[in-house]
Amino acid sequence: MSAPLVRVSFPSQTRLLGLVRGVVTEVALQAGLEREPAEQVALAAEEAATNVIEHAYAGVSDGPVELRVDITPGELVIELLDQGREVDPRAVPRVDLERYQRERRRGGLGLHLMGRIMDGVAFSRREGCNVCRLTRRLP
Amino acid sequence: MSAPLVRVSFPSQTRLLGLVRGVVTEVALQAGLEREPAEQVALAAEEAATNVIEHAYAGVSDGPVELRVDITPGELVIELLDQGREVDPRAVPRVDLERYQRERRRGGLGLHLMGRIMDGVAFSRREGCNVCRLTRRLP
Amino acid sequence: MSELTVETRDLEQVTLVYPRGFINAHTVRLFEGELRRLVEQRRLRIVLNCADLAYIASAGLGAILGSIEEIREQGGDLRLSELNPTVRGIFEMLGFDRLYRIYASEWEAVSSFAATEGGAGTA
Amino acid sequence: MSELTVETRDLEQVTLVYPRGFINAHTVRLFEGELRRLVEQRRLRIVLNCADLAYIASAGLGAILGSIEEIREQGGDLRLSELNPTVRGIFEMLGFDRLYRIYASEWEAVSSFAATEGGAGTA
Ligand SMILES: Nc1ncnc2c1ncn2[C@@H]1O[C@H](COP(=O)(O)OP(=O)(O)O)[C@@H](O)[C@H]1O
Ligand SMILES: Nc1ncnc2c1ncn2[C@@H]1O[C@H](COP(=O)(O)OP(=O)(O)O)[C@@H](O)[C@H]1O
Repeated sequence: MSAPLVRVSFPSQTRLLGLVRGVVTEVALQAGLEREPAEQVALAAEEAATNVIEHAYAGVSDGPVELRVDITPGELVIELLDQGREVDPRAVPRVDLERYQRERRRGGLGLHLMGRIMDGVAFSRREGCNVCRLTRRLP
Repeated sequence: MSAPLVRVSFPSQTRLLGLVRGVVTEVALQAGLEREPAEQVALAAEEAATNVIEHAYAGVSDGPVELRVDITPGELVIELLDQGREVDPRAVPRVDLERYQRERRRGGLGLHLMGRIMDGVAFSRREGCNVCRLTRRLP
Repeated sequence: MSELTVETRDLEQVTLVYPRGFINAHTVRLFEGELRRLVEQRRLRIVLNCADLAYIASAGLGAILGSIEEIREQGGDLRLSELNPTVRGIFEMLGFDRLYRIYASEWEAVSSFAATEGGAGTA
Repeated sequence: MSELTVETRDLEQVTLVYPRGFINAHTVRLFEGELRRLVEQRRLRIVLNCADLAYIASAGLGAILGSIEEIREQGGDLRLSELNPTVRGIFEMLGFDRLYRIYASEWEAVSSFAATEGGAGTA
């Protein structure tokens, strides 16, 4: 993603999650998604941003976060970049809802949702940043 | 505005005006404005962005635009930056609605609205960019 | 996604116009085109029902201003109903409430044309 | 601006909970606190009326999951009503519709407790 359509920079504060949601909804609608899928994609982006704030930056309220949204011919591409703690996506647990409930566990739902909503969810490192890349095929 | 809370980069396309509106509404609400004034401030920002797209970049659809929104102790500060045609704000006309209607003129309403909604509207040049700075006192 | 749709409906001598969505620089051409079409068809008693108009930017206000004189010169008028608080606020901010008749309900706006026999002129 | 408010109201043996706004990582503590308070007060027949819930992120879903077992162990249940399509879609995506009883109306959700005498267990 060299020059994405829209780029938003903001600090790692949960009060700005609504902003992520709003931006992604708007661009998803422009990309041709209907209202409901657009809102789902926005939720996936919000989950990714939440993880950046809560895990990569755990506790820090001024960590720089960048949201990039692009419309390519066949896909909506959303990237979240941060300079926080390095993520090992393989360490990320899978969810078993029934067990989850029984054992009163918390967490894991966000990634699960992202996986259900998006066609692609990929974590990588790029120039010292964590990159979470979400893709959704366009109609 | 050295490091604004939120920074959004996008190309000079009117289809992205809704994005400007959404971002500014969200931050204005976070700044403590009620829904209606927040939406008015968002309209003022949209008018400024519209002018950048239609006048500074007249016709160009990939001119870089940057929206910056910041919450300072007493003020909400919104800036729009572009690298388009230089603006001479003194050349900008005042509106007389009755005459306007009689003479079937168009234009001038946007700046008029910006002036009614915001506490401050200022145009300047900064590092080769046009800067439109809108401020609104916070409650 | 449709950012703006504009339906029209004739009720007796009055044409109801229903913009749904928002009118800004991006969508104003559609709105303006509808107004122009009504003027060409001499459907000049117009009620703009704004119940589903989320917001209107200066481009939309300019489109209204730009057609009103022609409508009134030909004996018609454009009146408004059911503005939401944000849209109403914008109208008042620009003094549009002095230039246009604004009604709480569509019914009142439609009836107002019967009361004034054609309805030219401001309120 | 209030991003989330949570009102509760008792109706016979049932406690109605009305989240208004959205539940995400930013607002979840308030919601979680309300659920915890109900459990402490042993108000365990809970209907979460989602009519004014604009959306719920995983943090909110986690808060529901995190309290349900305790509620059910003590003979109560948490049931839901009036989910908007987006919220309903999220629930279904996670299989929450298999774990929780979801009703179209508040009335049906409330009555369901009378029908099952206490109402422990999933649907
Ligand atoms: N961006 C991230 N940086 C570091 N760790 C992460 C990140 N995203 C997810 N994780 C890890 O994966 C786990 C599951 O994430 P998620 O499904 O979103 O649930 P939750 O955030 O509620 O725990 C987290 O608890 C965390 O340990
Ligand atoms: N960012 C800008 N760059 C160049 N010219 C501008 C800019 N903003 C406003 N102007 C000038 O001021 C005039 C009035 O602007 P405005 O009140 O927004 O109405 P409109 O854009 O509908 O003409 C414009 O027609 C234009 O000539």
